[in-house]
Amino acid sequence: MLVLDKLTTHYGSSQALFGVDLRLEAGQVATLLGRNGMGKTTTINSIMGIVKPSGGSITFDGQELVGQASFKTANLGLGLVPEGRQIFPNLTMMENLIATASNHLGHPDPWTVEKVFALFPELETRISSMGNLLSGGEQQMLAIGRALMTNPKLLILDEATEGLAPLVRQKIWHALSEIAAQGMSILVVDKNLKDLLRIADRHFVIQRGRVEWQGSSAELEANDEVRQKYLGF
Amino acid sequence: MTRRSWLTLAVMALLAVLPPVFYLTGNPYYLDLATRLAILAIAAVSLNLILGYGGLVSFGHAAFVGLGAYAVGIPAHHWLYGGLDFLATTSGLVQIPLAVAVCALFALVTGAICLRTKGVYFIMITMAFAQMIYYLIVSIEEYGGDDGLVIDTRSELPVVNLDNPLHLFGLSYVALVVAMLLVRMIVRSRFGMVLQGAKGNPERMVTLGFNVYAYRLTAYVISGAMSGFAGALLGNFTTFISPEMMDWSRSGELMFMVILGGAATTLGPVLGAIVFIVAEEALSSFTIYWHLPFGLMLMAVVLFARGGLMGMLRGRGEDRE
Amino acid sequence: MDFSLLIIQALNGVQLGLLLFLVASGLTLVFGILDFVNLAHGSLYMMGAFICASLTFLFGSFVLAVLVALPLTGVLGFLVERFVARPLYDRDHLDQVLGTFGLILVLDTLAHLIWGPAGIAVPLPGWLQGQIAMSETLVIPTFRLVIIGAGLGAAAGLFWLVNHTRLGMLIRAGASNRTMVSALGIDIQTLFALVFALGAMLAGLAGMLIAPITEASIGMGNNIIITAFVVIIVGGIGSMKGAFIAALMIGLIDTMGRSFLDDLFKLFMSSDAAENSAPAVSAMLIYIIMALVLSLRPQGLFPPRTR
Amino acid sequence: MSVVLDIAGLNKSFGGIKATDDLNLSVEAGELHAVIGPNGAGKTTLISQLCGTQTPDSGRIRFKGRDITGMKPYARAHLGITRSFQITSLILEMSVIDNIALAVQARDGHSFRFIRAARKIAPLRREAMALLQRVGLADKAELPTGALSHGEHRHMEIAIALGAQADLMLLDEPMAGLGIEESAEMVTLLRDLKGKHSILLIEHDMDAVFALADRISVLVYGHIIATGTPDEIRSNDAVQHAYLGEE
Amino acid sequence: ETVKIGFVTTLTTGAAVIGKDMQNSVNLAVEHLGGKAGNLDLEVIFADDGFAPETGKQATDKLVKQDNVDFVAGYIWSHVLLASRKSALDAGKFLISANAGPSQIAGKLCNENFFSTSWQNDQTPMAMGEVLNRQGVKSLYVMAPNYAAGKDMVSGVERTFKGEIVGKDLTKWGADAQLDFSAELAKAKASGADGLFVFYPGAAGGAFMKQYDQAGLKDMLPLYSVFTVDALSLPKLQAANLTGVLGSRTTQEWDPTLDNAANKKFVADYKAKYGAYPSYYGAQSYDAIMLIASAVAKVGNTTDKDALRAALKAADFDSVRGNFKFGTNNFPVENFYLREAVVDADGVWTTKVVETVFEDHIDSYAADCKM
Ligand SMILES: Nc1ncnc2c1ncn2[C@@H]1O[C@H](COP(=O)(O)OP(=O)(O)OP(=O)(O)O)[C@@H](O)[C@H]1O
Ligand SMILES: Nc1ncnc2c1ncn2[C@@H]1O[C@H](COP(=O)(O)OP(=O)(O)OP(=O)(O)O)[C@@H](O)[C@H]1O
Ligand SMILES: [Mg+2]
Ligand SMILES: [Mg+2]
Repeated sequence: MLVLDKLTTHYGSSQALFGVDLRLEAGQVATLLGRNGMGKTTTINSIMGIVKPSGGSITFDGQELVGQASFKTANLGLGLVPEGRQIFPNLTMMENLIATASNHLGHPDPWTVEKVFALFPELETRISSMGNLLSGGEQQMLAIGRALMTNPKLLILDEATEGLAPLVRQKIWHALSEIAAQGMSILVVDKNLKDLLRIADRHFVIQRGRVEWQGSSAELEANDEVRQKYLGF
Repeated sequence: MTRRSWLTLAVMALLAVLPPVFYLTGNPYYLDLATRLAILAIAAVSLNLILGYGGLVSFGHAAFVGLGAYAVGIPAHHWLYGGLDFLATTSGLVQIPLAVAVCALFALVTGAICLRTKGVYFIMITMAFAQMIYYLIVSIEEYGGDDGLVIDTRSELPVVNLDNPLHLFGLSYVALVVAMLLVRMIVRSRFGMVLQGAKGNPERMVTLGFNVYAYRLTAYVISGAMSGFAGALLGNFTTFISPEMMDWSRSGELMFMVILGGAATTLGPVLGAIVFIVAEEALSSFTIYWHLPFGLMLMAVVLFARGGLMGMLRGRGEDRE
Repeated sequence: MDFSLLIIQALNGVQLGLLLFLVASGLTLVFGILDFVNLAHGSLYMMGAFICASLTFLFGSFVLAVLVALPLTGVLGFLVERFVARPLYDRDHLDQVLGTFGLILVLDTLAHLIWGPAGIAVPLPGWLQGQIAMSETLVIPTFRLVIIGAGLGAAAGLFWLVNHTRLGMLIRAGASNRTMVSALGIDIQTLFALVFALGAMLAGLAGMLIAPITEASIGMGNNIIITAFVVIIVGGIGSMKGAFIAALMIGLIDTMGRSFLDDLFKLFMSSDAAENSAPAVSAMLIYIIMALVLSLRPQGLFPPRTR
Repeated sequence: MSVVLDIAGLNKSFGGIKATDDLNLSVEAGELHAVIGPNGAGKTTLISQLCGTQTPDSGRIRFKGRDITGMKPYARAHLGITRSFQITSLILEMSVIDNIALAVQARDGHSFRFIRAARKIAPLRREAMALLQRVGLADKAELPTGALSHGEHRHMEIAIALGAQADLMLLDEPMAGLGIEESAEMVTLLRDLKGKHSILLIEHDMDAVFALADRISVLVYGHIIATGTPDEIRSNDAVQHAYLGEE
Repeated sequence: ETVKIGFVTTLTTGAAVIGKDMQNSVNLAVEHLGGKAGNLDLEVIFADDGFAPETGKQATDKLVKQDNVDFVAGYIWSHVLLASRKSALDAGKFLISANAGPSQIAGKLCNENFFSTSWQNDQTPMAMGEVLNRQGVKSLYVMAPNYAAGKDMVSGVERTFKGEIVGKDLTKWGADAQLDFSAELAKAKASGADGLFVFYPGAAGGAFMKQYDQAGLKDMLPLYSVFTVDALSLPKLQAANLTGVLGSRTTQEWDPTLDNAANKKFVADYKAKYGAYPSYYGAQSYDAIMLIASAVAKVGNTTDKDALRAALKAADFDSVRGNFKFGTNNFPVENFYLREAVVDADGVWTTKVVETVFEDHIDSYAADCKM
């Protein structure tokens, strides 16, 4: 479904990605793992067209994404929960949800505000709060809801549960598994490896702008060396 | 030394040598041009302290220049026409400190109010105060209203004779160099670091324990006083002082010099002043429609040269100052 | 003080206020919402006036001219967005100020080259030319009422657009975080271009409406742009409601100041002193208001709920 | 042990929302006191009131015996209170080391010093560099802060908090955004600090909280429902229900 | 050898209409002279003051120091002239104002090398005050921009007008000048005055006239203006068919209908060449060139300053005003006429002389001039 081939990206004159290769099948839940500053966010932003790759290719359902305007990429069915939440501060919580909502691909059972509230009841009482006044955790929930409202085929979450209380975290993992079960693919960055091992099918470990290792949860659990070397425990 | 320091030295050396050479070879007009340029560059350098390094975009800086000029003009006016004997003098040793003091005071009072606001609100409130001063002076008939003040006499100073164009240029040039060094010293000092930090993230600076407001106000007063000094020179240069000197479009021009040359750099404002004035002079002698190419030039610089001319000239790997 | 004069002056103030609103609303859209400082907004106002003036003579009808000139100024706004504004969205305000100042010089000089320095007086059709007598002493030029109507109509439309449509939400969202709006599947570039064109049309409309009263002249935009900035600052940048209320407030205070300040001053100073100081103070009035408002409320009267 | 921070009857509401509701809390000298609670419980709001960027509606805050309730933020910083931000708040245009150096500079009196170049003041630089070394960013010292990744920014936040050498450190989710290894390093670092400084820690990473805290307070809807040792809190039913879930 | 004349006027901004008219007239004068002043070639260098004193002063400096002209002429605006005066006179050049006439230069600051081919600011409104007396106007409403010349105009009319001034508005001027006069016109109407006196030069004049017309005040509040209804505003007003302006009264020292040979030639050739009536700005500029040329022709060179000065003072040239002579302060001693806006035989809107108000009028500051 999503294929990255020798993807390279530069920030000005400094290179951040040195040829990322990655392959994600439909319906899979995959993770990007790696220490701070290794290029996870850069990979994701390159896929979304937020930063412009300097080489390589990205295809989604056979369509080339490199060079594509970011909104066109999104309309092909990619939904993003960005690092740092990026809630629209001057819109109310409700407006944040509906402003960019769409159902381009004609999902038969599209996401609605009600479904999001069922997932995150905490949000419902804050409908008319301005985005920037929400607490950190509330913003994170909203960011996930907002991405779901675009009814994507592939949901990408960067630091999916940063700042969320343990209870909410559990709920999100649960929800993600459920969503995946309904056929949505998911690419997630997070640091709660325990949880990720449980829900993900495939893991990609990024080290200095390259995918150094990939494999299933079972393989990763079994492979102490990789964990030591790239993840640090 | 970096490429940039060499450039600064070269430009300043040219600015010191060329105008007198023009003057002595029978082109006195270009000396005048250079004097005006140096004076405006002082104002631009002082504006750069708060605009470039402090992130405080003052859109009323011409008011300081104008006030400085009136601080020279009003004593001279009374000396010529009588009235207010305690003020009447032609001594530069009174007029120039007066200009600096008046502007510092004006900066202190208006800055105390303006600095409560941020961003574009700050831009506009500084302009509002400048406009108030503008209309105030326009309404004082004693000082010529909008016709302005004609002073037939320049400030009397020891050593230099301002009626001699070479002396006037020399004084302006030296003042410019001093102003540049002063600003450079300030921005590199601990005070300057706080000022620049507050530009990037005032909230963080406050939680670190810096009273951002007080630091900004201090910078604002320093900058205003320096511009007042430039105004005193300008009054002497033109021997004619008009409220038009503090019109908002003049403040705009000072801003443009800073941005054009490159904000938050030592040479930037001077380079901006040079390009601005030389382009104005050169283009306007071709056609009365010179605003068209001039406007296109401004747009081109903005669109294609990030960080102004200094940004364009910045060598690879050389960081900002 | 004469009561009907007071009413006439109030209406004059409202009319000035609404005209200011037309200019300020476009400015606040582009500035408050696209976060782009467009000093050349006033030049679009001027271009609107000149285009409409030329077309009035071409068609022989002011109304027809306005109808054709409106989309033309929209197209002009579109071009300005494409070639000047768009490359500058990511830059800081200062670059935008410098770039659009350059644009002012270009547009003013172009207007000088195309239409000459003289300016054009725009004739009104007979039915707009006259006055309406509301009572014996209350007589108002018809056209001023037309301006009031147009201003109110535009205000209502804008208010609805920005606050009650999804387009409005997107525009506001785009103002705070363009990248994110785009990453969520919205073609923000086209959206911004449309908003910019809308702003240009509003400014152009104001120019068209003022041209029959003053005239189309070079530099007319530079006179109004400062006042329009004062309006949106006093109202709170990006707030349509703020722009509306501040425009009316400034229109009224300015008009009332011009009409009654000298009488007011005569109450407590000599009539000579009053006659001298009243015009000076009334010229300063809008700046005094702005400084006062900002020293009490540093974000204007109606700060947008966040920034 | 002496009480460093003492909060009594603090209230703060936003419109209808009570973000802080009759809150009482004290932090003792050298203690690491963790505050946990669901999202939106009012933890960040509490910190903002402590460092002075928000004013409480009512209540009293004492620091080292002194009432600081109405004091300006910069004055509190001088008394020895520092905070780190939940959403990183750095000076992106400045280099990494300048950011840290400013924190060090803030500590030694006022900065109305115009003559000497700040970058030439060796003690400032040296200390800033040492701090960067401590959080593992020494090799990025001269880069512009904007060019660092999210996690690296979090490290800088900590370095700044350290640089201020405050008596009371208010840390708002310092582990957020850190990688697995980096989180572990942070725990070591904080363990090191505790005892020397009083720390009020807000964190959703329960492994870290339970490993570090001397005492834990649980904040729900602006109100503290329980305070105790880690073990007491872990076994508290109400806390389990409101916050921890089936860990 | 050539005679170099620097001519400073406004060529950009809206006020360039005036500058254009002056430039046209200067070019016509040079053409009429065959490009020669006596044996010497005439060269005119035009410079733009951008409607701003500092720019005007710079332009003057450049003409004097770089182009090394023999005469500096032109100047529409008082403040530009005041700012530039020192630059020209200190360099020993002759300075000839073709329009601006601030009181300082007529009085205390008068100079032997300064000459005016126009008037002192107060004279035209003083003539208007006299007209108002003659027409039996008892109460007057006054409007003018709030700047030095505006105030001069008001005090000028106050000096001679014997009735009562029932209201006065000084409106905002400058970069953001006020052009909408609804409030003031409403007040003027409510004041019940017999007449309305205004001074709105340049673009503001057109704006004012339109609103006066739209407010329907023509019959209620007759208009008496100075420097407002002229050959520059009338064509625009005619294009917009604002008939309210016809019949309004204005005073001036010159009119296209003045009956002398020089004027007939000037007006006819100007109309033929530029397709419109010249304005008094043009007439004064034409005279300025003719004055300079007559002096240079008489002396035969540009180096003998004393001889040139005497020749200038003698003013031996065919002025479009008929007789031309200077007073002690080098301002003209001249007639002032009452003019009315009318439609000419070809249907073009213009002015014609109704009566002579002052004969050989001397301005009130001449006495202050120690020369
Ligand atoms: N805007 C930028 N300009 C220059 N360099 C950048 C920029 N953003 C990131 N980098 C550099 O690129 C590298 C990869 O950054 P990236 O944000 O992709 O890391 P990450 O794996 O997402 O890390 P984290 O877990 O900390 O979020 C880092 O070394 C960072 O310093
Ligand atoms: N300035 C404000 N105006 C209105 N509501 C606010 C404001 N600041 C915070 N709130 C609300 O107050 C509540 C408490 O917010 P706070 O940020 O303190 O939560 P928190 O405990 O830090 O949560 P998290 O763990 O998610 O960061 C939230 O519901 C938030 O929406
Ligand atoms: Mg990242
Ligand atoms: Mg929080």
